[in-house]
Amino acid sequence: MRSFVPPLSRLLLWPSLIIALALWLKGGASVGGGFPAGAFAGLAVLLQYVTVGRDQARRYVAVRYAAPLAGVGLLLVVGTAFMPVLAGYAPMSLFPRPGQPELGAGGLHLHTALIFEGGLMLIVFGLVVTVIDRFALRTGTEEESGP
Amino acid sequence: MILIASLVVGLLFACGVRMVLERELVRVACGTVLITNSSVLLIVAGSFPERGEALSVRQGWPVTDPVLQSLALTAIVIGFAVSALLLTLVHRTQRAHGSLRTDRLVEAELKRVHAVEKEEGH
Amino acid sequence: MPLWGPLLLPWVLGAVLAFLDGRRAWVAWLAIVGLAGTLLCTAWLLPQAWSAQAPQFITGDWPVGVGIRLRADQLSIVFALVSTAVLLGTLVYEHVAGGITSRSFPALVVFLGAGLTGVFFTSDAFNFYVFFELAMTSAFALASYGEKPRNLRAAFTFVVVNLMGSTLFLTAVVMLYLTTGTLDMLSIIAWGQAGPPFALVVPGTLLLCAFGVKLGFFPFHFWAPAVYRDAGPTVAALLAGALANIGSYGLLRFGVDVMPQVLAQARPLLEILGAASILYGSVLALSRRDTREVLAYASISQAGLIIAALGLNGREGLCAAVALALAGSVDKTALFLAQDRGGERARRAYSVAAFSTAGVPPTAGFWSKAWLLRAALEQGHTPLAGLVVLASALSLLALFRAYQREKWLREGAALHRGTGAVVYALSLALIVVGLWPEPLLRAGRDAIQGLGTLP
Amino acid sequence: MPILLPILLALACAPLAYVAGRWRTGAAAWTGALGALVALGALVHEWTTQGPSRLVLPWAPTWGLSLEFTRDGLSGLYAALALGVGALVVLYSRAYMPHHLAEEGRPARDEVRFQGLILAFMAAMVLLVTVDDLLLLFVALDLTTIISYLLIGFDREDPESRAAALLSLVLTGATSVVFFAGAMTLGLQYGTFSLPLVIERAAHDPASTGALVCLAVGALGKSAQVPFHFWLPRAMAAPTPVSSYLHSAAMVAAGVFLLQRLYPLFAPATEVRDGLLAIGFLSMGMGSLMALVADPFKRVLAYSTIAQYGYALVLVALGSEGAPLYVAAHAPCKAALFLTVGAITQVTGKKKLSEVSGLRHSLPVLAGASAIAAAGLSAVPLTEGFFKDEVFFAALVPKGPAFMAAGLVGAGMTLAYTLRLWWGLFGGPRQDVPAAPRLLVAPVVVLAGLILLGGLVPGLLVEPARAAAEAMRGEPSTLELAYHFDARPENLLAVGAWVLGALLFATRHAWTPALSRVLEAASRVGAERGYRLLLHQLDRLSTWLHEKEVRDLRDRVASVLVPTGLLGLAVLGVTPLRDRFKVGPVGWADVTLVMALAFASAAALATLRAKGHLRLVLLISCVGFSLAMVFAFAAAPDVALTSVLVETTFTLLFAGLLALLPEDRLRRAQEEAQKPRGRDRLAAGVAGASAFLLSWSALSHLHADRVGTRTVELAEIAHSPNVVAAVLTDFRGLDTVGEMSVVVAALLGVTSLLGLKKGRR
Repeated sequence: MRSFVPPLSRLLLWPSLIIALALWLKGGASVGGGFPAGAFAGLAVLLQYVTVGRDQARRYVAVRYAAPLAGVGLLLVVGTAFMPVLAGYAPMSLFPRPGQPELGAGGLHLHTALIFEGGLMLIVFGLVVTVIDRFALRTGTEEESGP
Repeated sequence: MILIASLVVGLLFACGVRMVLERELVRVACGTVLITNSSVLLIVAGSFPERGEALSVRQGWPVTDPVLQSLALTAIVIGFAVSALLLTLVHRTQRAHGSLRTDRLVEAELKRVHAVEKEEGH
Repeated sequence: MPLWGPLLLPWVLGAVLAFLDGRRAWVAWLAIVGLAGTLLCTAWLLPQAWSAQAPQFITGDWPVGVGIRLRADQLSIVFALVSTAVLLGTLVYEHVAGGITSRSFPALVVFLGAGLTGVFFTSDAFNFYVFFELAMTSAFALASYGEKPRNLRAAFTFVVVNLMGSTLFLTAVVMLYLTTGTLDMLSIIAWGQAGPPFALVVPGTLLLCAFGVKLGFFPFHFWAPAVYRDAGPTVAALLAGALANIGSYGLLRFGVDVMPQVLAQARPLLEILGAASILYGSVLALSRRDTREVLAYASISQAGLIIAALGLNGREGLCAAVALALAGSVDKTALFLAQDRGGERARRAYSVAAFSTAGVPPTAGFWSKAWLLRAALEQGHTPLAGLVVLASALSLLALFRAYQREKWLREGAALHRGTGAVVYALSLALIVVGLWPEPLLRAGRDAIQGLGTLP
Repeated sequence: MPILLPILLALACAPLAYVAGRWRTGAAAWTGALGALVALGALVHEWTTQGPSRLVLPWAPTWGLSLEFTRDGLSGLYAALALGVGALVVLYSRAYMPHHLAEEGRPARDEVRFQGLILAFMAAMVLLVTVDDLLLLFVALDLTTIISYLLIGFDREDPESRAAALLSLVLTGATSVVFFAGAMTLGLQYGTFSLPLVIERAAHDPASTGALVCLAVGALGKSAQVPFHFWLPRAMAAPTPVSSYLHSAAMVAAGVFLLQRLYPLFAPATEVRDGLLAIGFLSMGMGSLMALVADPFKRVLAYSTIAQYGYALVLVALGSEGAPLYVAAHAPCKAALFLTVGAITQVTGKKKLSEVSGLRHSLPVLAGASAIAAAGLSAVPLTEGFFKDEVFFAALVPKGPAFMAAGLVGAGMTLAYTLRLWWGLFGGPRQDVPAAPRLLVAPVVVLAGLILLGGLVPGLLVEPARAAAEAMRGEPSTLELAYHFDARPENLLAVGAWVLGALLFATRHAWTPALSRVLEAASRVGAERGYRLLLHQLDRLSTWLHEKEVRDLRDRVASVLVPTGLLGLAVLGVTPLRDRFKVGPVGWADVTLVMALAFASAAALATLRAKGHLRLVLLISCVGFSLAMVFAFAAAPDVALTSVLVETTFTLLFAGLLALLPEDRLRRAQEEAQKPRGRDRLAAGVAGASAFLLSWSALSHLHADRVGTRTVELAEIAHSPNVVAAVLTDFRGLDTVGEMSVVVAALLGVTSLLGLKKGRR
């Protein structure tokens, strides 16, 4: 039984991440957004932890540096929110402003909200993965040393 | 509908409170989750009467209040973050005290208080 | 200085600090410098807040109600100043007292600062909740600082009880939105003036209870003694000195500004709760052996004074509430920090702050209590005046009983130069304000001026 | 501006002495004394050249407060006393403290701190007597309280002196807060705190009795009058210079000074003055009787002080113009006697009358000087003390024979206990002791010289006494001080008092044991006993309450939720609102919603019965998923999606936590947790009922036109077809930034709680 679960889960990782990306990019137009995207990506990593264990899961850079990623996300979010003040806009002004022409085509529009949502995604991903990672670490040590 | 929704809010809240009042750390954490759930339900229940399309809105059609939805989302996320913190705290607390029971916490607390009083008494 | 300055600075700083190891000295100094910068930025806003038009902006320049309005009137500014100063002092203390032992301590303190500043600046009920949660969550994470079993115990109690408070607050905000259709405080004020008189009573009650938990007055205070006793001294100072300000500010903002009609109906209740907390806190402080427990009960009695002041008719009582909250914040920080150590310096700082808490001149606390006494007498409310006198006498007794315990004579863990400087600075501030009360009196009077539509 | 000069000089003394003390320990006392004398010189110079004046400086305009100082007879007299005696006491402490500190095992450098405190006290006293504003009076009064606390508790290793300090702090502090309440009432009544204005307005509109009683209580507490007197004997645990300064010329004088300063307010209130009169006589009698039997010297003097300020209180209550003079004449005598007993304690190491005798042989100069001081205290002619009794009798004579008799007995007892003290120290069988250091004796000699000078040239006293009386009563004074050799009632009373005193002294062995027994019995019902009983009961109440107080986490939570619930229910009950509760229609379209809600409720109810932890967690997630379904059916797809994801993550996290927890601990907790208490159920019921009714009420009154509709209109302009996304990222983006910071803060908390470092607990 065990033999095919780990490779399968590894196979599943990338599609899940792509779905997460899609959730992120589509957030402005339909259901989705940064938060579900981050949580989804986090779940995908969680699956790795469950099936292949902590050491294997930590092969991915994004997993090892999940907590700093959350920090980057917060900087992105705060930056998007407050950068416009440098140009004299009110905080939380997103671009293009109302009335300005939109860039992009089809379902995808370029909008600073995307950066904002990206930050959200990173933060949520960071939280989920870090908590899992720490729990997994504890489970490992607990067995060795006991309470 | 109003009655039903508020009944469920009250019920969830009561169950949550009942769990928080258990003397065991895990159940206390579960209770807070239920309580958070009840308040999110209350938020969304505010838009039950006029619920309608949320996406591709057309003017004049019934609309689920988007502000309420965003409030609910924010509340969920905050609740999630705080609960994650609470869970780790449960873990650390039970390790430090060697027990999952809240009365053990109280006992440890009292022991310390008595120690301080004895020390000051001399 | 634009309004977003004092908000942005700690926010960005917190995000940056989250990456860094707070146990390193330079990281701690970075946090300290950042908080000091926040303090300066806030102080820079003073003249604007005192001008005819309080500085404000709406996020994204959206119409009122759609965007979030941030606004800094006098009340916001004075609370932000005092809270940031208290945070700064505590952070410096913890750093120079022997080094920060947790990686995330500076970042969390800075986040707490960002949350508090946001709470004080926002003019949107739900945004208030978000910032409130930011401050609370940072405090939750801070509460276990030290990570001894007793710290963890305190943190657990603190988190669970305050989660209830947060839920109550969230519920109240949502009910406000459902009832008034807006989250913008100024719009709610307008709605309240036109709407039916009892419509906002329910959210008002919930808010009172939610802030009651934060401020810790009877009967919502039962968590406070255990948490203040078992959390680390610095954390206790943060919780009692800075975080409790949310409670008093929230009561002032929502009670006086947003829902004056509800406050008017709640007055008798506030009086009763205030009297009960004053008596309860003062009496229980008497027999406690642990200095921090004494301080915890003393702060319950202080909280009682604040809401008793809110319960008084007329503006003088509200001014007194502001002054009590501001002076009490510095008092408690100084007390919690000073009682941590023994030796001469700690004794001096403690005694100054204790005199201030008991309302003995020349300290800031005296003026705040004097104001309450004045308001009570002006309203012909003699029982409250008697209660204030009684509370002063009892807290004098309790605080100085603690002061005289043997522990203080031990010279071992004396305050050294650095920590001494922090507590000295706090007590010096108390004395300077005591000798020249004009800033406190102005702050108290003007902070109330723009609020609500009271007669 | 020159009015400030003596004050500033007095204020500068303490810092100067401290600086000097840093340089050389011994220099502090000399610098301080010099500073005090210079201040005294400045005061006398200004008084003689310029006469009364006032000074007003801006202070706190918000409250209409200004710093107001006055230079009048009262302030001049009391400031001179404080400065003069202060200078002598500081010098005395130069000789006294090194020995004392060595005995206490403390570093010699602490002497500087002591002298600094004494000088600070002096400055506070000068401030108190010169300010002319009710609030400032209180500020200065409490300054003296604070410094006296530090001074009385100076020997902080000694539990007795700490207890004494606390007692005096609480008693004088509490009474001064009462004084403040009175001052505040007056300030509000007259719309100002400025004393001249208050007095002027009080002439038309007398002050309320309550306010006056409050003011009087503050003064009585300070002056150690019945029933607040008992702090003073206890305060004798302080080093002797403290007693000789605070408890003769400074702190206890402050109370009577206040009454004199505020006399115009009291003048029309005869009931209050009658009460003060009674208290004065009572203190007089009580203090004298106790002084007759007390054994430790300092206690004799302490009781004597209570009695003597009883006289002063009687004089104030009678409105006598001799009141300021009485205090001024008494202070040097009492200070000199205190200094004497301090010197004796230092030389002999003894503290009780029964342990010493016959010291006149070894300490002749001290014996002589203190004899003069004792004579002054007991009003023997040729000392200034004579006049204090003369004005006292003069005030009593018009009131009739009963008052005269009381005065006679009081004065007689004064003589008796003074004789007893002096004779106990210096008379009787010879004891040989080493000579006292000169600096210990010199201040006594100086004071004795002054006492004699006042007695020999009474003209010197007349001017200041008149000026002070004028300032007190607001009318010109006709006070005369001279020796009259005729049979006027004052003289007869004085002679009678001497005879009585001599008789009492001669027969002392006969009545002392009986009197001490009686007094001991009386002390069981006295004020001190009452105070202790009150404190004890308060302590018991406090302990009892603390034992009853909730300490369990459960009760801490319940104590938040139950009052909130009850309050909520009560609010619903009392506020009338039309159509508070609406049931709301349920259509066919709602069936799915209702079903999902029913699922959620069922799962929530089932959690209460769940035994295993895993089952519990699954049920909780069931609740979450059912709610997600509700959100989906309620046309809130974003919320539903997020909710599903959060629930999933959460369930897994919970499962992870359960995996972390030791098996046996979980099982044990599980077995023990299944014993719900009745009140927990009740609490949950109240909270739930309240949550239900409150949400029902809120949901029944939805505002039709919420901001949400505006956002729908604006979403198009905001380039975001998904309105919820627009609200989250754009309109209310700041909320989202805050929310994300919450997440990061929680993350920081998690990382610090579950650090990566191995082996850390």
